[in-house]
Amino acid sequence: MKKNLGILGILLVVFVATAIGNSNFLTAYNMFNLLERASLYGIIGIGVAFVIITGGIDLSIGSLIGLVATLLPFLVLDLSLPLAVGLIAIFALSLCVGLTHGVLITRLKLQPFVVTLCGLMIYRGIARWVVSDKTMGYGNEVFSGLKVLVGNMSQLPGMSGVSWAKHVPVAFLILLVLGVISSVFLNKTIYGRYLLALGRNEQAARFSGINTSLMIVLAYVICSLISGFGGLLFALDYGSIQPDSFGNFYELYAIAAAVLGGCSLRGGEGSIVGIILGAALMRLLMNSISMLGIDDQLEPAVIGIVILLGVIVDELVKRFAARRRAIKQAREVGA
Amino acid sequence: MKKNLGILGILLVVFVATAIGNSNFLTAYNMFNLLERASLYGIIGIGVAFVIITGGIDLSIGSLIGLVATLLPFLVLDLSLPLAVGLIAIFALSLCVGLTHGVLITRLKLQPFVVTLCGLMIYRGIARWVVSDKTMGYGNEVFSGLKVLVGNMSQLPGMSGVSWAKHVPVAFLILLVLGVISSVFLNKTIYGRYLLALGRNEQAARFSGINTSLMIVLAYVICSLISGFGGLLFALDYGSIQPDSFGNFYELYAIAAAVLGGCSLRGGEGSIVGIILGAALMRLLMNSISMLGIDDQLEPAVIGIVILLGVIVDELVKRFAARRRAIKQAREVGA
Amino acid sequence: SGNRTEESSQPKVAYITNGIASFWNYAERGAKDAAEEFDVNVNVQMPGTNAVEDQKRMCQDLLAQGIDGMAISPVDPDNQGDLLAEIAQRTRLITHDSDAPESDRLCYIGMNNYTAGRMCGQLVKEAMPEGGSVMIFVGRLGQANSRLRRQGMIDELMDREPDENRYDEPSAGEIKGEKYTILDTRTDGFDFGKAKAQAQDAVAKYDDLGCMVGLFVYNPPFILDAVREADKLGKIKIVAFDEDEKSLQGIKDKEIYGTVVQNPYKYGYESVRVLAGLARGDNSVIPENKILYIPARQIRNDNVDEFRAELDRLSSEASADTDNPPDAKNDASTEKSVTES
Amino acid sequence: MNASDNAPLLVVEGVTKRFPGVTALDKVSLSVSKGEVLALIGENGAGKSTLMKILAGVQRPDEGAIRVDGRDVSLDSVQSAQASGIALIHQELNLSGNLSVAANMFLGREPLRFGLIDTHKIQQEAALLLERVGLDVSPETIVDALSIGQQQLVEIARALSVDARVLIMDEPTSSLSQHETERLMEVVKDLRSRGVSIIYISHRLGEVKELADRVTVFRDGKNAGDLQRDEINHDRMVRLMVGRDISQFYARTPHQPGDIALEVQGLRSSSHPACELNFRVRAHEIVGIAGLVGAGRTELLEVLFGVEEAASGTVSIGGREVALRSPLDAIQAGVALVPENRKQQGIILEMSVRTNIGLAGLRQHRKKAGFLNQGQEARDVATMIERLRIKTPDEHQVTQYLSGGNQQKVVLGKWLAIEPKVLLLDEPTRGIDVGAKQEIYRLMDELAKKGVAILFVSSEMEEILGMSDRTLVMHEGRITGELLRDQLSEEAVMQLATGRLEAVAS
Ligand SMILES: Nc1ncnc2c1ncn2[C@@H]1O[C@H](COP(=O)(O)OP(=O)(O)OP(=O)(O)O)[C@@H](O)[C@H]1O
Ligand SMILES: Nc1ncnc2c1ncn2[C@@H]1O[C@H](COP(=O)(O)OP(=O)(O)OP(=O)(O)O)[C@@H](O)[C@H]1O
Ligand SMILES: [Mg+2]
Ligand SMILES: [Mg+2]
Repeated sequence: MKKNLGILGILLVVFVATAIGNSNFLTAYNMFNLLERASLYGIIGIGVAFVIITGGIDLSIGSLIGLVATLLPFLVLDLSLPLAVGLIAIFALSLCVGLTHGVLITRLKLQPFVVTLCGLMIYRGIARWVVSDKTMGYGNEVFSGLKVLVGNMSQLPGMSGVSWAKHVPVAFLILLVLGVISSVFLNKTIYGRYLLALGRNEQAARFSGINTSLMIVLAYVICSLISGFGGLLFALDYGSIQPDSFGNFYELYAIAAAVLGGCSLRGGEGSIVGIILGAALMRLLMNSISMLGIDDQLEPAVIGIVILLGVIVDELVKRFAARRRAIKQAREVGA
Repeated sequence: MKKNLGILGILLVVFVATAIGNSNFLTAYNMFNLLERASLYGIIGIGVAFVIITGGIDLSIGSLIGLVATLLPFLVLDLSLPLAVGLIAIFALSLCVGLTHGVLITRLKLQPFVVTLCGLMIYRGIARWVVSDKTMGYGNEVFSGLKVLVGNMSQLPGMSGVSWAKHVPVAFLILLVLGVISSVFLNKTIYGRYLLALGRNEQAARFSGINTSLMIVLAYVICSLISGFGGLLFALDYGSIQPDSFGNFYELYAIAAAVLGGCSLRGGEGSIVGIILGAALMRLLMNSISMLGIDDQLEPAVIGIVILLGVIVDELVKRFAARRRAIKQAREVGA
Repeated sequence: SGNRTEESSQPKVAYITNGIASFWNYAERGAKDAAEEFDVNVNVQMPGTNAVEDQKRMCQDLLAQGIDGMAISPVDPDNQGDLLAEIAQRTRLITHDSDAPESDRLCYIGMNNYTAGRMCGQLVKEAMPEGGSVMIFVGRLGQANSRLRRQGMIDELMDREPDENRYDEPSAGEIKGEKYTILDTRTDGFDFGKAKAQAQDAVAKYDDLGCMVGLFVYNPPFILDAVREADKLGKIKIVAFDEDEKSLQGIKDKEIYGTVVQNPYKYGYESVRVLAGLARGDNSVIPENKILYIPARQIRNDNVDEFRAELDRLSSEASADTDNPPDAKNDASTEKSVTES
Repeated sequence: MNASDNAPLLVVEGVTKRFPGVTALDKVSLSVSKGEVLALIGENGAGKSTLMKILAGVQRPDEGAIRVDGRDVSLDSVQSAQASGIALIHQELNLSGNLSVAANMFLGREPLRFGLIDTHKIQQEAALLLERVGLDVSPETIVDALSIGQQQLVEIARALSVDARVLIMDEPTSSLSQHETERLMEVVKDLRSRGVSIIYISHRLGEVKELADRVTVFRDGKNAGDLQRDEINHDRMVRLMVGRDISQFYARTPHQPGDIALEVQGLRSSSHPACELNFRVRAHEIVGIAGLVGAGRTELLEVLFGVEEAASGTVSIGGREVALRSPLDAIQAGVALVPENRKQQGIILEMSVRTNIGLAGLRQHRKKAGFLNQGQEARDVATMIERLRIKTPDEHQVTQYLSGGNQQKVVLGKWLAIEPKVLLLDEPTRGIDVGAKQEIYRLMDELAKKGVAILFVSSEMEEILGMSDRTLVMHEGRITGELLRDQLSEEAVMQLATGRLEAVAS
């Protein structure tokens, strides 16, 4: 909790500064857009958190998103399969991807960085090859039902009359539900405890009777499934998929959100709230850069600097707290 | 050495297969090109190896390459500074970048992945911002002297008469020199020994009186300097720089080459020969894909699969060797 | 730019490209010149690799700030309907460079990439009248403009009827026509190293390669380098696209047969001029057929000097920041519609 | 006072060191003269290692003075400590597993030739030192391939290669058996005779008695008293350390062996595939396994716990043959292992006492859909903290900050919470102070009484003699003999352990 205060602080500062700098920032329209983007990125951030908690990493998320987003219209429009079959196929694919990662990492003891780096290349290649680099679209009628997922909440059954529903993206609801489930899973179930334990010390966890291989595979499967689902949402939202670039770098955004939110890449640590805040901060920054008329080209630099500042402040706060604790105690002892 | 046999094997197989598949593969022209590319990527692979050996990682290489390549023409052409000043500036910049990474990682105990991920964003943003996304070129006269670095060896002083010199890129010579120096540094000097030691067990190295922080900083500085130099070579070779994309993903190529060549991302292991072979294999693969007329779109997938196979074979060979050793030993004991 | 005291009354317009390229730097200059001339504030934004996403975000953020008009080159007009509708609903929308006729855009400025592709095909035919084999190099096929460009060229070489919806998949292998054969299409994803390698590999691979076509601005220089290094100048014909300085020099030196140039400066200039007019309630800036045609041109050895002079004039004027805008309006022919043989 | 003609070489005065949450050292003092062996003893967490780390320049004191040769020195780096002639063998192993034995021994002090490392010289000198400590491996061996005990010998050899005036040994024998320990005693005495001062830390009071010229005792980070050579005896040391007498050290009550709990038949491990192991352990029985370093004892326990797969053979628990492919299989069959390498395999250092103790029981107590049973966990943990007398501020304390003995109790607590039928203990009292040792022995006894079959590996002869109902002795992977209680003697164990005598008994 305390860890998240720092990033919450930065978030608020940027928020207020932007609101002061541009009165249009707080319009319902802008807030809706911001919430939508933060939610989409928050979702994949939660996915990668499961893997990061085990001390692993998943660099293939962006490519998997690209593959899933490319395949669905390919299956449904080009191959004329029913939508349901298409959806089942992409989730099955995501599951297999996670399973493969997990098995390679646990059985063959390959390094997660290497396995998922290869995944990054392989899934991108497959996506491009299957449709010959052709742009895929979600404009077709078939997908209109799914589009509710990236619309506003008033389109949900029974919500049409609710006044605020129009201003809240469905993706935000999805994020909340996913966040709560993940939080409960991590903190209230034995599996979450197992993940946290093995993330710290896999050997000790194995010696305590935890099937660490199975748990690690599970983490990769969860990550890939959430990424696949995230890919679907992104695709529905943007509508147009370029197989060679859709999702590029998303893994870095997801990992950055998780790190900003307090996950340690050494494993064993992670807060879902933090990740959501991390994702929100990054999207807010991009929005603020637009709103405040900062040079577009500087955008990556600004984001990089804020993340860096975030982790530096985090580290300094931790040290300061430790020192204060020591001094306080010294005084108590002395007294 | 044994470790490199596997990748050498794959390299030879691909080489022979391509030579059989297309008779033009072995032309002097194609061999020259291949050697040139393998050399350039080999150079940045060696750079990142220093960092990987310490158990760290550098994700900012590609962006640093982009920044360096963008800045040199900017300084020399747009700001009309002398070439020497421009060169000093970009090397000073590379040095500062490495220093900053190293200091953040050792003093503030930030994670290398995070620091250099931020670097990836920041340097890219700066490169784009400084020249407002304008394409930069190396066509100007000023750079013609430097172009010798990416030409063939007959352009070197005293080499104009040598018959083979025309067919060997200067970059290959640079790679060899750098490779030999790095190999000696790593295996024969105390600093190399220190890097290997701390890569596996930093505390042990520290307790042995090694200034591990200094050594880690040194590794990042070496990596950034070599990357900056590599950036210069790439820029001279390609002649045209797009600040927003030049060097994108090069860090992944470099890391992949290092991993293929037997570096462990857990630190403490690395072979310069292996890295050079790794870089060569990747470039060879790309060339083979072109030469054999394999679908362009499949290229990333092919590379990903080969790297994955490489590490899997490596792992299996290691296990097999261990088992054989055990059996052999058992027989000796039993006898 | 702009007068500070008028800031509040000065219309704000936006100019969105479909990527980052030197091509668009010319357009940006045109947009800024027009902004000065017509006293509007223009915000030029270029999306990065994830162009569809970036376009959506940039447009939404601009809309949130409240603008008086937007010119966009949609990456994928067929599938960006929602975004275009959102823009049209909140401000004045025009398209440039790449049209979206199905949308509620008020006007399209530019030409058709498919047509430009066919013009490029004509150059190939001229360069290699007896026929032969052709390799195509392009950054990405994912975006509409490059796909159309390539298709137009292929259709021209195959002597097919115009059909913008045709797509010859690059993985389908060679495309054989009566005289011309398309051997392969190679993409590089904007990785210059790969672009160069692709060109070199093609030169190495085929003994009888007739012509190499580079469809993105940076491709022809790499092709030229590769052909030169292999000592095959003249043996392998080169046809370019866009106006990279090295390409133009190559045309002058007769190493490159020719290039097709669009007029990005005018895309920018005209877009802002039209948006400025619209923002002030002047609807006469929009031609009847809602298409402001800016033709592409073929540049060969005979007119390359003239064209370079024109470019030089543009850049020197831009850097000298004179009050005289380049002679932009003369070439913008509003009377013709876009049908080209 | 004994007349010591030597002025103290090293003097520590009023040193204080605070960590977040603990004051590890509170104005402690100590001195050692040239050619003197000073033994430093104290309970776990008394601050011994902390002071030694300060002397080695690894940590900095908050207050106090350190004098060498009467001059104040500031030991703010390992180099400055080395310059003052101080060398430390750390309590925990500090080797780079990827490097060779020789490379590790000379790490940071490599001799150079033409600016490059003189590998030849390093190998030669390393070989000599290895022989001196009695480690029979090539200097080129990669350290990862050595067992813990062998690695400890490498550490000792390394310290000998430093030309130190003050050599600090922080529990050098914790993983060594009698044989290697005796060898080390000789080395220490030899050093002393050459005028090297030695600070020797150990929980094995027998060694202290044999070696020490003087004993300094710490308790709770403070000086608790000194003993001169002639005052040194077991009871006095214990009294100073724990502040009370500990009588009846080995709490052993005779047990009536019950049914066969563990039966091993034709078992071959993968690293000693030539040796077949056969033995059984009954309920209520405590069986000790003795042997030299590297005899394969740890490996045997790991096979029994499913960490390593057996090459062949069968294991039966409670009469049922079980396939042990993972620790989970073993746990479900009722086997628990307290591993030798506590920090890597026993506990998760960064997690709380509660999480650690609860970890093994989570599965058993889980609620529907895998939800944690936090109430049960809390009860188990509270019980264990009380029953094992774990010294911790509360259950949320991070285990990293507990003393070694208390960490060991946490590992024990984790297993007691799930009530195993067969308890495997690998060096259960490694690095543990006398008080805690006694409690662990009491616990073993209590468990045996309740019917648990206990198989424990120990390198400490007294422990084997004191605790086991029956002893198996291993040598180079095979069981060379079985000694019943009445056959048990130091002599007999040593003979079997060094392979001098292959027992005829089956
Ligand atoms: N880095 C640290 N951070 C916090 N507390 C520490 C740290 N190092 C040691 N301590 C605490 O300081 C106290 C003294 O520890 P120290 O390791 O010196 O004990 P010791 O006498 O060597 O015990 P043992 O016999 O178990 O080795 C303990 O309470 C320990 O938990
Ligand atoms: N990872 C390993 N690789 C190769 N050999 C090993 C490895 N671990 C242990 N050994 C060898 O196996 C043998 C048995 O080691 P084990 O740790 O079981 O012995 P031990 O009797 O418990 O001794 P110790 O008290 O030193 O732990 C030793 O000779 C050791 O060298
Ligand atoms: Mg200690
Ligand atoms: Mg052992």
